[in-house]
Amino acid sequence: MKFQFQDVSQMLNMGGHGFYVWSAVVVTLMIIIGLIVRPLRQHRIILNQIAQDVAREKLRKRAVGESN
Amino acid sequence: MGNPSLVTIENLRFERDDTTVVSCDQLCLDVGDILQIEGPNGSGKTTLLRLLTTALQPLEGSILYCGKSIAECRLEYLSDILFIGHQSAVKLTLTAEENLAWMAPSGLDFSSVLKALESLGLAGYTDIPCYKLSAGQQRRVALARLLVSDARIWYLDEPFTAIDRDGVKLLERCMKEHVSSGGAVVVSTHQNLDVQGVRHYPVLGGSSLRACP
Amino acid sequence: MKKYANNGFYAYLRRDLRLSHRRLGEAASPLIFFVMVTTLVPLGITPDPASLSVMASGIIWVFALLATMLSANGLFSGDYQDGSLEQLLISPQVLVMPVLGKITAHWLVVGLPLTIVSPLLGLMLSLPEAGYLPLMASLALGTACLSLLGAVGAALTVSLQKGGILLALVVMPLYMPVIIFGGATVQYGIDGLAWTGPLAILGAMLAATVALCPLAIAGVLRLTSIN
Amino acid sequence: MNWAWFYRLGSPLWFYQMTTRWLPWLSLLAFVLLSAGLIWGLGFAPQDARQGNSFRIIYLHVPASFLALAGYFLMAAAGAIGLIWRIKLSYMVMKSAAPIGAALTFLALFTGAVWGKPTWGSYWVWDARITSMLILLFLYFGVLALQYAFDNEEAGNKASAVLALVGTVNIPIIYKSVDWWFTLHQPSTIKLTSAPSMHPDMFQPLLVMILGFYCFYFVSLCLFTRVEILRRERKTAWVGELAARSSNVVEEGKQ
Repeated sequence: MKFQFQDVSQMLNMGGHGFYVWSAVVVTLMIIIGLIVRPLRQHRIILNQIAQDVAREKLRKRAVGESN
Repeated sequence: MGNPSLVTIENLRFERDDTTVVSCDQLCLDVGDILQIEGPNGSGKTTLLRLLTTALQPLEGSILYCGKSIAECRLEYLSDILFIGHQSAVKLTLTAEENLAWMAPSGLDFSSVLKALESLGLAGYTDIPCYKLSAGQQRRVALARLLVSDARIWYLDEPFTAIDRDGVKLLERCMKEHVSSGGAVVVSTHQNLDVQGVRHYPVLGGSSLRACP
Repeated sequence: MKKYANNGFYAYLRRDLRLSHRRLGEAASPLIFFVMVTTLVPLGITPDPASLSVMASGIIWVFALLATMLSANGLFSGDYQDGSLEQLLISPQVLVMPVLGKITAHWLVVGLPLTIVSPLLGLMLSLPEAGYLPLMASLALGTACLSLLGAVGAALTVSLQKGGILLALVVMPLYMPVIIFGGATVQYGIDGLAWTGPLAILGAMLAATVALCPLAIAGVLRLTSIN
Repeated sequence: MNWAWFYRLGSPLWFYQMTTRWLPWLSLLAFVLLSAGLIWGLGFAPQDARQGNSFRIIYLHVPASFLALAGYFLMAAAGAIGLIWRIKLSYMVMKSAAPIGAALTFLALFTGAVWGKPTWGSYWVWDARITSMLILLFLYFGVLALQYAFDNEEAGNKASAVLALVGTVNIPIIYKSVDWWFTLHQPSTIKLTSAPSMHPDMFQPLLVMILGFYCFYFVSLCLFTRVEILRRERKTAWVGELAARSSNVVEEGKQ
C-alpha cells in the first residue's frame, strides 16, 4: 500500500476528478463538524439560561423571605 | 348491581408537561348520587371528566366500574356512560332530528326523538339544519340526549352554558328523575344547583384531592 | 351491552355520505379541481397531441393523487371542530370500523368520481386507445389506497390549525409506491404488455393499507387527542 | 419481574451521567477512525480502473447512506419504545435522531450527486438508490415538520413516533417499488449501487469509514439527547444544581 500521488498538486488534481472528490470531502466535514458543534453550543446556552433561572429564583425567595 | 359503587377512582394521577393536573386519591360514585365538581378555571375539572370517560389515559391509578377495572370491561362501561362536553357535537348541516337520532340508542322510534326535542322547547325547529339554530338551541339539541339515553352514568361538563333559566330548571328536573331512577350524575359547573343531596367536590388543581367527603 | 345508532361501519358510512350530500358543492370540489388542473397541462406545456399522449397517463395519475390528498384533510377536522370526534373516541365500539366507514365514504365521494371522469381527461390529453381500461382499473384501486394513506395523514394533523400543507408533507412519501405502480399499469396497457401485473401489485397495496391504516389511525386519534 | 433496571435505564439523569463518562472516549474513537479512514481512502487506496479517482467519493457516500437508513430505523424504534412503555428518554432520543438522520441523508444525496457528475455527466441521475434516498429525506422532513407543529409537546412526540413507525413499514415497499420502477425505465445502465467486487485494498478503508461514521452518529446522538434532557428537565433539582455548578465555573474563570 503506497501513497498514490507523487506530490500535493497531483493529489489536489486527482486526475481531473479532484474538484468533485474534494468538494464532497469539504461538505462531509462541514456536516460532521456542524452536527458536533451545534449541540455543544446549545448545551452551553441552555445551561446558562437555567443558571439564570436558578439565580432569579433565589433572589425572589430571598425577597419574599425579607418581606414577611 | 352488587354492593361496589358504580364508579370508583383509586389514586388517579394525570400529568401534562410535567405538572400534575389531576391527582385524586379516592372517589366513589354510587347509584343515586349527584356529584358536583367545583373549582376555578383551569383547575383540572375538564381533565378529570375526560379521564373518567377514558378520552385521556391516566398516568397512574385506576377507575373501576361496578368493581371491575374499566380496562377489562371497556365496551360495557362506555355503553353505560353519556358525556356532554363544552362542544355540543352537533353536525350543523344535519337537522336536529337527525342529530338526536344519531346520538340516541339504536332502535329508538322517531316519535320519542321528536318528543324529547319538543320538551326542550325546540318544537318547530326540529326539521331545519342546525346552522339555522341559535347557539342556545344547538346546546339544547345536545342536551336532548339526556331524555332519550338509557346510560346510567352522566358526565356533564358545564351543561348550563348558553341555557336560559327555565332550561336550567328543566335540566335539574331531568337530573333528579335520572338519579332517582337508578342513575348517577357527575356535573362540573359554577352554578349552585337547587337540588337536595348534592355532594360537592372541590378540585384544587395541582394539589391532591381530599379523600371521599 | 346497550347498542347505539352510531356504532359500526355502515352508520358512519351513511352519515358521512349524507353530510357530503348536504354540502354537494364542497364534496364535488376535488373533482372540479382534478378537471381544471388537467387543462393546465396543454396550456402550460404543449397542446400537440403526440407529446401529450406520452405524458397523459402520468399527468392524470399525478392530479388524481393531488385531488385526493387535498380532500383528505376534511376527513377528521370537521368532527374534531364540533366535538363529535371526542364522542367517537368514547363510544362503545372498536374504533377501526367507523374509521373504515368514513374512509369508504371519502372514497365514494372523491375517488370514484375521479375514476369515472378520468376517460374524459384521457380524451383531452389524447391518451392512446389501449390506455383507457387500465387507467380506470388502476385509478379505482389506486384512489382507494390514496384515501386510506391520506386518512393516516389527516389523523396525524387533525388537532393542528394549519394542518393542510403539513398533511401533504407527511403523506407524500407514502404515496410514491402507489403512483409508481399506477402509472406503470397504464403504461403497460399502452405498450400492449400484460397490464394486470402492476394492477395486481396495486391490489396488494390496497389490501395492505385496508388492513393496516385503520389500526394506525385509531391509535393516532386516541394518542393525539390530548388537548 | 421487576422492571427497575429497565426504568433506571430510561432515567434521563442516569443517561446524562453515563454519557458524561463515556462520551469523550467515544468521540476520540470516532475521530481516530474517521481521520484514518479518510486518509487511507483518499490517499492510499488504489484508483478504480473505470472511474479513476472519483470513485473515492464512495468512502463518503456509502457510510452516509448506511447511517441515513439505520438512523431512521433507530428513530422509529425509539419512538416505539416511547409509545409502548411511555419512557420520556426514548422520545428525547427520537427527537434528536431526526435532525441528524436528515443531515446525513442530505449528505448522502449530495455526495451521490457529485459522484454522478464525473461518472454520468450530470449531477442529478434518477438512479434507484438516489431516488429512494430522496424519498427517505422527505420522510425525515415529514417527521421533523410534525414534531415541531404541535404546541403540546406530548402530542408532538406521539404523533411523530407513529409517523416514524408508519414510515418504517413503508421503507421496504418504497425501496422495492423504486428498484422495480428503475428497471422499468432504464434497464441498460449500470446501477450505481451494485457494489462491484471491490479489491480488498479499496474495501478495508470503506469498513473503517463505516465504523467511524457509526461512532460519530452515536456521539452526535448523545450530544443532542443531552441538550434535550436539559431542556425537558430544567425544573428538576439535579439540572438546577448542574447549571449552578457550571455557571460558577464560568464565573471563576472570568475573575
